[in-house]
Amino acid sequence: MTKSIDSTGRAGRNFLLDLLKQKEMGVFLALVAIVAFLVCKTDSFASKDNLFAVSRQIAYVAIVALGIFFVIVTSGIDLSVGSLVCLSGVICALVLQGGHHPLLAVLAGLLTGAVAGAINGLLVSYVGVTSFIVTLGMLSVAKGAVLVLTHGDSVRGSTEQFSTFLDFGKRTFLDGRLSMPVVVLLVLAVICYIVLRYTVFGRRLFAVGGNEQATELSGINVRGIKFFSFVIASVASSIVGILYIFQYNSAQSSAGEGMEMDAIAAAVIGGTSLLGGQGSVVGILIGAIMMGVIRNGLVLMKVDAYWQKSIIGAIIVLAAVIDILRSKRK
Amino acid sequence: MTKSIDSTGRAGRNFLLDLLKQKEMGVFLALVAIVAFLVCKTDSFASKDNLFAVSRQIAYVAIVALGIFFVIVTSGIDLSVGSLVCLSGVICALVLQGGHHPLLAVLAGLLTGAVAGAINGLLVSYVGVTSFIVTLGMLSVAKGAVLVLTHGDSVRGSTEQFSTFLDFGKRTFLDGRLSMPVVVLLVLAVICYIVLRYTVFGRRLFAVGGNEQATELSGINVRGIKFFSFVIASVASSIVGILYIFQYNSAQSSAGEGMEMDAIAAAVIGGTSLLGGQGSVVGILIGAIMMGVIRNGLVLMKVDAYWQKSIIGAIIVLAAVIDILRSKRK
Amino acid sequence: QKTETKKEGANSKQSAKQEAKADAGKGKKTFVMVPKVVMPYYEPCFEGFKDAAAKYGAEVEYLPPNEMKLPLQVKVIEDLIARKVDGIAISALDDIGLKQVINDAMAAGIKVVTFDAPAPSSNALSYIGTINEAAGAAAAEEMIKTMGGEGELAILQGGLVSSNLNQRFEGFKKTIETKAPNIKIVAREDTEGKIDTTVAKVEALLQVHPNLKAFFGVSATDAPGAAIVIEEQKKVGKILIGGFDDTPDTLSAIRKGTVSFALAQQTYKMGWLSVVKLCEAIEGKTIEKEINTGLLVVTKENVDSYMSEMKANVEKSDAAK
Amino acid sequence: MSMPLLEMREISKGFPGVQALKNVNFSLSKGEIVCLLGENGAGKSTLMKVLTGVYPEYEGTVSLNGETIRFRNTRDAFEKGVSIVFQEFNLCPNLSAMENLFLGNENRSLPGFISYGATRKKAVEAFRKLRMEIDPDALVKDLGVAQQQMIEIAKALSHDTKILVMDEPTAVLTELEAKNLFDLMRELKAQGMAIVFISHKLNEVLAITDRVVCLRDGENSGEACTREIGENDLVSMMVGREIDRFYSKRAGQASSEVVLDVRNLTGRPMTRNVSFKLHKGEIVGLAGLIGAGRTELARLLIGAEKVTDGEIWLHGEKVSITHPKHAVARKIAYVSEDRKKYGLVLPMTVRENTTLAVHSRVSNWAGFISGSKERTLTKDFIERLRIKVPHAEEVVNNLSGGNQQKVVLAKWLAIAPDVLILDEPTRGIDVGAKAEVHRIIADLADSGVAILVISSELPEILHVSDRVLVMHEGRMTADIPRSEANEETIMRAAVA
Ligand SMILES: Nc1ncnc2c1ncn2[C@@H]1O[C@H](COP(=O)(O)OP(=O)(O)OP(=O)(O)O)[C@@H](O)[C@H]1O
Ligand SMILES: Nc1ncnc2c1ncn2[C@@H]1O[C@H](COP(=O)(O)OP(=O)(O)OP(=O)(O)O)[C@@H](O)[C@H]1O
Ligand SMILES: [Mg+2]
Ligand SMILES: [Mg+2]
Repeated sequence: MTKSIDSTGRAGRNFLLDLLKQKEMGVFLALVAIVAFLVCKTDSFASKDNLFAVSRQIAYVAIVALGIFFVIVTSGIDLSVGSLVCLSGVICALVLQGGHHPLLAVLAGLLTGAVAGAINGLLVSYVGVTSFIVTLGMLSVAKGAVLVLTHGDSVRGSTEQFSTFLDFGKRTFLDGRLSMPVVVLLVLAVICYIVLRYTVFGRRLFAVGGNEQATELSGINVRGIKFFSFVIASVASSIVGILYIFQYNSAQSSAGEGMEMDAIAAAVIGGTSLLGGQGSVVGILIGAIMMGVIRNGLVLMKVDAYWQKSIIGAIIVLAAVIDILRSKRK
Repeated sequence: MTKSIDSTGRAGRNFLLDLLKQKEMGVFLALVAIVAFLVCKTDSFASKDNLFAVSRQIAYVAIVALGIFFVIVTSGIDLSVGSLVCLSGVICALVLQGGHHPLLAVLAGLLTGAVAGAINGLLVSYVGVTSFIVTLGMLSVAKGAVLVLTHGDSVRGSTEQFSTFLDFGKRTFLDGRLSMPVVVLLVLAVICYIVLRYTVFGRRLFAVGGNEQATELSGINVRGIKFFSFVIASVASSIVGILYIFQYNSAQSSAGEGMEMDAIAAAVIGGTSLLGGQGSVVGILIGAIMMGVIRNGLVLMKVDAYWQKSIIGAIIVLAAVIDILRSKRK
Repeated sequence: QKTETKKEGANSKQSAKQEAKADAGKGKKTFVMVPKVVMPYYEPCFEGFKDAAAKYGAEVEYLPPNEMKLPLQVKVIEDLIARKVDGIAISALDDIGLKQVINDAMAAGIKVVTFDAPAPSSNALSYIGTINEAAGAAAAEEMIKTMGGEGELAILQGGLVSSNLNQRFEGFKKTIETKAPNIKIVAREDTEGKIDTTVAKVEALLQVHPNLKAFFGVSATDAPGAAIVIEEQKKVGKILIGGFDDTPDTLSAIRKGTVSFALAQQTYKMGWLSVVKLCEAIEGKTIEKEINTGLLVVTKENVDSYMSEMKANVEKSDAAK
Repeated sequence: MSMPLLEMREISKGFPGVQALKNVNFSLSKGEIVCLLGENGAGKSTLMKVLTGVYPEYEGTVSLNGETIRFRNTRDAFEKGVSIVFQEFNLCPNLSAMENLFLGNENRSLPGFISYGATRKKAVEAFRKLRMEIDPDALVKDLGVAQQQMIEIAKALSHDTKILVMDEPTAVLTELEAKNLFDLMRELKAQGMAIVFISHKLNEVLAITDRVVCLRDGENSGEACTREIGENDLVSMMVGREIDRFYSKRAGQASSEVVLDVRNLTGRPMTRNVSFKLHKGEIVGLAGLIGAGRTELARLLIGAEKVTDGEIWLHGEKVSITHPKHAVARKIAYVSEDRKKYGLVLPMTVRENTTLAVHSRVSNWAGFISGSKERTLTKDFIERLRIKVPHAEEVVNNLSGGNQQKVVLAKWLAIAPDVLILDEPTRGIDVGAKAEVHRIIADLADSGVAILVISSELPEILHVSDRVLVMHEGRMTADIPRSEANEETIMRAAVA
């Protein structure tokens, strides 16, 4: 029972206790095992540099996953996040290239996401097209827009707006242990955690996912809720799109490709139900970390590249199985 | 009401009337419009050769979509179909290369699918892992297996088993109007139509998708049904994998890449609900044709490569919107 | 002590490469080749890399990202920095995108050269490989010859977002436009580097352009894809195909005569020279920023001999120094 | 009486947090109708789920015809002639009535193929036996609850059944249909079938059953031959204390102030220009046969369905209500007849469900929910409605049917409504709770709330209402003042 209670993000009195009762505990243990293994087997995994790099890689996926979670919890899906990462980045970079103020560029990037998300939301909740189709369409529209804008090149800039922008983004914290994306992730994670657990909006998201009709009859504007969930998902992608620029010094026209799948996978591994109404921020973070660590680990273990794909797949499933068996035993 | 009645594929008394009342009517009209447009605007669309080529491309996606529908209707998802297309093809080709009898090779190919599907099914219905994770894992495992087997090369064969095999597969029908894949599709479509509408298994698939608990309480072996749905989906992919060899004279290690999305999209465009219990063979065919025609049309219309992606996305959404508006008006 | 831990790691793992390494003595340099992704195309590169390493006594590893995605390649480099290897030869997925991480590697005292695909804006010591723009031009020359300087030409490109493909295309287009005004580029399609898409696009193109004379494939998967359709439609000879890279599929198509020519990049040479230059760099020599390995035109004539020739040449020229 | 057909001994069954059954004994003989009685949450459904293999894990023994058995699942039980009609619906909404009827037990022509001819024929046959009009091809999701209930019963009888368990089958039936069902039960009894009948309607219990077995808090709390006892005995068996089931005549009187004024309201599919008034502090009963359109009328009033014509006036001003949120904002509450589908968010906790419609009240300006406010509010209602739950954090999905109904009530009382529309408010809740609900209704009326009670239980209607409206096929056919309201005046209008 506790499972479902916690995974609907109930505000618990004792946070730590809650955490231990989390549905995601099984995956968490699996993760711990993997990490332990890597720390023993490789001399480099725990190194400062590696952790810095891995954490940054994870941050990108995790942020997108946090955003997409708002859609999934209402039992929708958003396939467009990946290409919106790319498009927002490109727009942002173009504005910088145009020699405008970095803040303006960032705004432009975020706005791109907001608008795209609004279109998704509009078509899903007010016109009533299934989210799968709408966002699949948006995926391909956004990808196309990038091609049209960049002709496949990456958008770099020599303007000094660009460099001030980059300097800001390249800042690190805790003497070079935390990168900007990780810091942003942490901030967003806390915000999401609070919103989902302690605000009316968060509560209603879960309600919509749990029983849409009952929620509507309780006088809640279900359409509005769904609409905003899409906007949030897209804006999260925009944030990642902008963060990518910091790392790559340019907007890549292939950035974020296939990220939607990584994000969804991270969420689901972390105990999110694609049928809606289930899942938690903690779970998503665990899921994202899991995937990042596995990818990193395979390289550190010098696994033959031809084998890596298979092994990743196997481990992901294995983690899920462990989780199940555990919760079954209880 | 009629909408949903038909879209659950219930056996109706008057097939044609049924068809006209289909939920998919809207998409069908959209399709007709597109086709009409292409026939007028291009001199080549309606040409025998083009129809031959397009119909074949559509057949591949449609067959996979038919298979995956068995999973989706039980409210599951199968992301592994694409890479199973590839793996089965490779296995089949390797057996041929080994100089064994074509039939043996085909069996090997189908068996590959069956086994992979069985693993999916086992993990989903008997262990209880969500289908998204299981099949995502299988996707990556199968892709990896192909890499390990082929190192990214394609599997060609000079053995005369290979050529007898190819000769058989390259046969065409109605003096060169129908290709082998299309014929196979038609046969499979009819079978699926019958199975889904008139057999106990078919109806139980819909029941599971409609209300799993109720189905279970009716004493139906829900797990078994889900298990088989996965096997069916994978075997369908194997069939496509084998058909591809006929066309490519070899098993290509990039065959079927991303096909899962096309197949799911085709199904959803055709009115299948990802929440299960809804959808029809007719709808899937319409969906697949829609996508194939659009892709082909863009090239025929000489649309700039940079624009094609955006336009595809836009059209897909548009078709969906038309469908909604239509059914709303009623 | 570093090498010890590495040996331990080696014993714990049982892949062929590791075996090869286990009997490698201490103090050996470790060079790592990082291609864009697992592709047959890179195998000769690594062969050259290995052979040269054997000659110069170094350990080698082959670490492709498991998908053709910049973040993954960046990740691989970051991991190598963490492991403090001695040298890296990378086929850069993107210039600007890899700038940072390559510079980090150099800063960490790791020698980095780029092969096959450059990263000019980084501090990488050298680029060893084809100059894509020039390669495009060379390809155009060959294409003009094959087409007899006239006719309709359709271009296939696997993915529009890869910079070196785009450069090839630019070079190709310029040369055609300047040198062969009678060759008309009637279409350029994105084949996404997938066989299914390639075939579908080719089939469609044949419909819209009834008097199309030739296809040119910018990326490795294009020419063989086109070949499949041309053979099936019995248009071999009527419609010519030229393209980049000597994948087995392309070679067999050349033998059949379906594909008229392919420009083989001197992949073996790239790998070989990478090791040579890395060693020189470690010895403190300065090395030239750009080394054009040039191209080999593979046709029906030399299709079976060109590879051995390529290797021979490389060893010869190396011995000469 | 010879060896009993069924013997359940020392049955215990627990769930995380609750011990639902403690050493319960229950027996059943051929051709007898036994009533399983008990308050909400007493353990009736659980006991029957143990019997029919839904919960294969339990302590104690079940023996059929003297041989000890343990059904692994419902199929198992079904094969052995033990079938159950569950309290909550178990149908596939996307399948037709007949497909649901034979689900898991299909009529095959060729092996593996469904013979729709036979299925349709048998279905019509089965429904006729229940004297129920159901189009075998209609999708279940388009049917009213009563029709769904009948399908479930027909399904339970679709095999040669020796023991039939019916968990509150009459909860969603009108008198008329209930009567039909009882006739059927008598026939079956005559054929030697043993029937377990669960109901909270004591008059039915006395009318139809031979023996009463009573549970209280998961333990046996009495057993008796029906003909030897009366309602009060039943009540004391259940509750263990005398309770006054009929609240004393309410203090307040309906004022003449009109709160809700509905004029020529019309909407799809069947409501036709309905007009009526609700006064401050008035309780109006809305009677009608199943499918009369009462639920639809209610859904029109709260903006859940599209009004095609007519006006709604509230407190003397014309209002447009196009979405439930408008209704809630104007303090119009609607307690739906189908709690699972329209009332509750099952995976959420009692607390979360109770406060679902009053987020504005339990949250601050910034939209943060105050846990303490929520808990006090929930606690308040748990006590006021005597909801039987381990704690406010229990997931409503785990509550007994009756307690779920109370949670829905709590949710709507929380908005402190001016107009309260109750659709089958006491469906499936026990006598004690029912009395409470009636008292609550009365108190609310006294405090000035205008109340519309939709009920298929005439006694209830007559019992609570100051005035009775009757609908027939979407039209308002009568407006009867209390003084003239009685069973047959209402019935006449209902079938008119
Ligand atoms: N699946 C479950 N998980 C946890 N607790 C449960 C579950 N099912 C029932 N319970 C608890 O067991 C007790 C008995 O429930 P049961 O449904 O048998 O009551 P009931 O007699 O049928 O009540 P009602 O008349 O309202 O149907 C209740 O306290 C209920 O909360
Ligand atoms: N969800 C629904 N969809 C379609 N038709 C419905 C639905 N619910 C009820 N109906 C039908 O609409 C008509 C009115 O049903 P409604 O439920 O309003 O009647 P009612 O007087 O409330 O009877 P009940 O006792 O079943 O609630 C009936 O014919 C019923 O079968
Ligand atoms: Mg009960
Ligand atoms: Mg009703």
